[in-house]
Amino acid sequence: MKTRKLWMSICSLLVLASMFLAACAPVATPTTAPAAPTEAPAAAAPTTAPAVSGSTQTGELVLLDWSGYELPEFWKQFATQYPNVKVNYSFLSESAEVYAKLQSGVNADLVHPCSNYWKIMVDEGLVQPIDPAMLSHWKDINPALAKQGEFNGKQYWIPWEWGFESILVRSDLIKTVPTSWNDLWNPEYKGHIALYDSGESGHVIAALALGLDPWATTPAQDEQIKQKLLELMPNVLTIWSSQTDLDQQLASGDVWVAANAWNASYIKLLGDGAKVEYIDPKEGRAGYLCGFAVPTKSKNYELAVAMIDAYLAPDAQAYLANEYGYGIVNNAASALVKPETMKLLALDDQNIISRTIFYKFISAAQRQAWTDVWSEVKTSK
Amino acid sequence: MKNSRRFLTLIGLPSIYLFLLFILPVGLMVIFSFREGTTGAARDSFTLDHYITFINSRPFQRLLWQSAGISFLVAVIANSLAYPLAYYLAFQAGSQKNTLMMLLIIPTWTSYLLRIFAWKLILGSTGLLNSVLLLLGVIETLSPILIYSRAAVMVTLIYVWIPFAMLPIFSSLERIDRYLLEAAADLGCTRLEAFLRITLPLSLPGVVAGFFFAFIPTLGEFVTPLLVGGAQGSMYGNLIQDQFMRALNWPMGSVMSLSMLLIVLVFMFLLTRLGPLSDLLGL
Amino acid sequence: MPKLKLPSPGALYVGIICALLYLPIALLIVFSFNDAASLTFPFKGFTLQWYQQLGQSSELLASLRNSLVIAFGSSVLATILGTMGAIAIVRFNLPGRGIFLAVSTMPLVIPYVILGVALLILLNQAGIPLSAPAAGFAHVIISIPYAILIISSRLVGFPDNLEEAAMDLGASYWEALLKVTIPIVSPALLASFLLCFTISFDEYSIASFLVGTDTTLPVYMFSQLRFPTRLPMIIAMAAIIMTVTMLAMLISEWLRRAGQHTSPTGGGIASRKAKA
Amino acid sequence: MTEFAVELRNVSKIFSSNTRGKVDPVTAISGMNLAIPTGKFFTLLGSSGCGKTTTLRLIAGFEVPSTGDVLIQGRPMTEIPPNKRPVNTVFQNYALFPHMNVLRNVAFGPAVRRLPKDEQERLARKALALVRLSEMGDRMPSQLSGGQQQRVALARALVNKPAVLLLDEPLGALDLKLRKAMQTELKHIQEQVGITFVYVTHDQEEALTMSDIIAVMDKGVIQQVGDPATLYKCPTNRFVADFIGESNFITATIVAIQGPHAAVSLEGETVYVAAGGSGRAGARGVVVTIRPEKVKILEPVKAPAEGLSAVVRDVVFIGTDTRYVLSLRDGQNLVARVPNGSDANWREFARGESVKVHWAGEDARILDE
Repeated sequence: MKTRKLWMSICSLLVLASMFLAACAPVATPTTAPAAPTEAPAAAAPTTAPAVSGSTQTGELVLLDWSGYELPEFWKQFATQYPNVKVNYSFLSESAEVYAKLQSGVNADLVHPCSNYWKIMVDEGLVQPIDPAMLSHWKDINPALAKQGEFNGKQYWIPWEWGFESILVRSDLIKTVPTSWNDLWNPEYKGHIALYDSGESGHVIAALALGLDPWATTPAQDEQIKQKLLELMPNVLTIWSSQTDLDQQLASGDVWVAANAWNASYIKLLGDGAKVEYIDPKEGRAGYLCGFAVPTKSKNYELAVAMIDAYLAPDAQAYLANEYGYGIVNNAASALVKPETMKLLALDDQNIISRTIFYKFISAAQRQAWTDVWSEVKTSK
Repeated sequence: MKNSRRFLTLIGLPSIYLFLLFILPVGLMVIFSFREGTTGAARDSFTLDHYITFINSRPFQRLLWQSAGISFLVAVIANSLAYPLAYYLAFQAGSQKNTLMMLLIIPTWTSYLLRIFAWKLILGSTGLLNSVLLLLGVIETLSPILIYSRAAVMVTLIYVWIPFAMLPIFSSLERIDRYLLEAAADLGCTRLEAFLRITLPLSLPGVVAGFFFAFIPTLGEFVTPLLVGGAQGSMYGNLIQDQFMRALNWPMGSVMSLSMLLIVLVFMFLLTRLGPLSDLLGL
Repeated sequence: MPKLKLPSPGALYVGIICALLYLPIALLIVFSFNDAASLTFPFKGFTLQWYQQLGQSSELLASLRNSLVIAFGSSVLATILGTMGAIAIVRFNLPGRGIFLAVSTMPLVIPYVILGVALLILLNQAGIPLSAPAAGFAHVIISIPYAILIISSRLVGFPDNLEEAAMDLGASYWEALLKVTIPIVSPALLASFLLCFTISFDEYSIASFLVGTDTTLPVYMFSQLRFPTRLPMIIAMAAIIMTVTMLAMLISEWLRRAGQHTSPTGGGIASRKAKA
Repeated sequence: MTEFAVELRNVSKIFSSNTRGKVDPVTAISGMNLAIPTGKFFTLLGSSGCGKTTTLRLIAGFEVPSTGDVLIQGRPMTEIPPNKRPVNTVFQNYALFPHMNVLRNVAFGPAVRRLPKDEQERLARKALALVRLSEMGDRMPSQLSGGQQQRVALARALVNKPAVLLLDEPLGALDLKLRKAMQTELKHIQEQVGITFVYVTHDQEEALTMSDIIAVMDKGVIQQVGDPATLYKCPTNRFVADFIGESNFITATIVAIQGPHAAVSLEGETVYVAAGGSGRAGARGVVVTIRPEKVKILEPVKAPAEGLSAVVRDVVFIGTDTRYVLSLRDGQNLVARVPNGSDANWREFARGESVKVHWAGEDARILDE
């Protein structure tokens, strides 16, 4: 009968699929097998290497993290220190997911929120203070950045990576290269601007263009910002939510000006041979900063802190800069970063951190108000 | 009675399952919608604030109706395109029926996300469509057409739902007794008349199911508008997503979802004016 | 010269729709060999590096495996529950039927994000850890409406006394269901399985909340969108899935054709089809 | 072997149909007592909706009686599900399993009884041979004609050798010629296998042709049980008389009762009838029934003293017979059927002619109330 044949085809299909899987991934259990360190960690590191002797401690460490950071290169130190601890990753695709998951009681030992989200978790008692004394690399961390994770005199959050949010242009497609946030309103770019899908980003751009402090706006200024954003919409072609998406839009030439692109995009497009220019607007670049926090519920506080320390190790930080083009926090890692990357990220500029306008945490009311403005702006066209 | 014992046995397991994993969570959502504050599940007080905000928010409501309209159009077009497919499969494909059906289903096994990325390759400014048009001399410069617009969202979603709409229509067409068509021909119907008077009405349950298969997911859609909709493509699903994931305002998100639920229920209710749901779905 | 046979308008239409359905996929396959990380025209050059990367990305393969397991499990369970529900609503006109129908089709109406968040809270209240099975069980909920609609629409097409006939001949009620009802609705079971599989395999919103550390393919892909350089590898994977699926279908079609030409031996009560 | 294959004792069945929440009870069978002798061809005859199919389903076990007991071979069946009862059914729509070929359909019974494979096949082939379908084992039901499907359904039901075979209007969907042929064949098969057949039909001719015993049903109540000849000759009530064959019904007054005979008068004229029923002398408005073929028409001059005067209203030639519609003095109509050319002395009557009708006393009966 026909149906029987169809069932047969389904079964053979599944068998084939599993055969394919079996062939490709004889040991497809990466999360359970910590990578064996094949080389001594960071021989060239200027800091003292942490205790290499493997602890016999067993257990499981669950990280709520962005994908890409699960690579063994990022936590060699931890793997050496605790060879018998199982490291499991649960991946995020939105900052708010960290909050949502912790709020609903998910068990995680280490989470990776960004600067604008960690404070709310402190407010709701979801994360616990971290003792910096337990971090062997703490002394090398850029103090300006480290301070951003402090609240009520306690360190709740350890910054780990940062990046710019600034204007990225296809210099071959535009006539006038923007120099200020205000230039986004230039009619020349009509229908060719891409905006990041975030009420916060929108607010920050408009505030900077208007010469306001984004984190201390009055209701009247908020209204001004809304009007400014509504005026920007005719120039806007699209609103992006993932870097892949934006990179495609820029590479294909649909988008000429990305209003708030990350430096990772810049590096990626340069690598692809695209003619792009990353603008340093006269008001300064916006910047995001992300890092680690330990949930209150975690029963593995010490392991979690050891993991943060591993992530802060100079070789891990250098890998982050070299491979992904992200800004780093450990000054001691600079020597390991490729010079061209240093230049591209402007890491050689000593004032870079102070000149960047990093996202700050915002109150629930601000968050709500900005999101509402954004909803209105997004749907105005 | 024996009959009712069998009925309860059959319906019991799915019912318990639905209760635990569906009714309970939706109930939670309803409770949420009355909670105070913008964040989280921690607040226990009761408030109608979010409902009031919703009622007073013009953009929310405008977009809700707009999205309902778009979803309606998408569902109607997807079904009209799927109908001839199902018809061919049911009446003309013969022994190739199953093969063809598989052929139409297989593309849906490729990630939806990737297929949308591929659509951008077709519709983008340096994309396939533009390149062909340029080659043919229809257009002179490469500029994005059809992408980053509401139309692009609709085209993409129609593309995505065609196979889904086809399935229920196909299965209701399959059920039609071929003798009925012969009888109609015998009574003097032309093929078109036979189709309009016999086939179409009898396949209506499948069309209704197919309509919902396309209408409802479109209403909640937020990924496609983000990827191909551009600045004017946002839909109601995006706003819900924003409330949950950006504003962290779960109560407000719940209110907005419930209002969407209401629209769908009203739609279903209007349909049931034509007859009970079970009759409409041909059960 | 051989006479060129023109396809019927119907076949032509199916051909056009098929082409439309496959065009994006064909593009993806082509671009899986493109020597550039961006998914844009023009084509930069041929490379196999994405396929090589694929073999090394154990995370990706593990998430594919999770997805296959979840999709398989949830579609089997949804089809079983859907069959039970469909038989109950089609064959019995008893109170509760209408409510069940309404409730079981409701998941079609709830946006998945919301269901995901609500289920996340529920699971945590119940102390059930997040895992691939949790996401699988949630996928059953969104698949049940499809299963019920497809199976019951097949069921109404058959006389409702076939089960009675089987019972009359000595089968118990449940035996009658297994030996008569289930076999005659088997095309619908297959359709339901396929559809539920498709839904689960590609579902992101619910899975992202519930999978915990067992990442599924869509969850992995969404998280990878942060890294544009990973996109080509994912496309290479899609190309492989696509090719394997098509191959499997071709093989089964070939088997079917071959099966039609050899007459089955062994006699007995074989389901031989007479050459009518 | 028990005397009765099936007994129904005071059986009632009340359905409560549930249409959108509204429950209204419908009585399908009320207080039925019925005993079906073993080995007979028994027919339940009645118009549609009279409860005959419900009776069959009560015996098969698909319905549970609201009151009373169903006994099969003397054993109460209340707790026994259909699959455990020694009965099998041939369904009106045949209910052949569309996904199995003919042989597997027939072998279904042995298969669910877990008989060995070769035994299953042997029994199935034997049953197919009985219905003369040996060659069709490999066909799918959809490839068979209606008559063939009917015979497959029969073979499938017979293969289990049930104590009782229930047949629910199995010939309803067949054309006239095939139906006639199948009637003979069914009767033949019944005699061959010796199983009790309980047959349901609304076709009185079919019932008369095949049955050993017929039960006539109306409105959920058995009206009369008897062999075909008795039912035809001696219907006890108007329904039975009317339902089986053609009957005249005349309202008259009983003049006198003399043993088995009664004299009844109509507008002063007297005729003799079988007394039957509860009639007593002087009773007015009793109903007398007489079959048309028993009515004799005579010229008034040749008529005996008793008899009724009538006028010929209509004459219809119907092949073997001629059918006369006669109008009696008080306006009641009477139909007579006279065989053509059977009697040399016979002459035809014309429309409008005055005649005298009479009949042999035992051919007319006074009906029960």
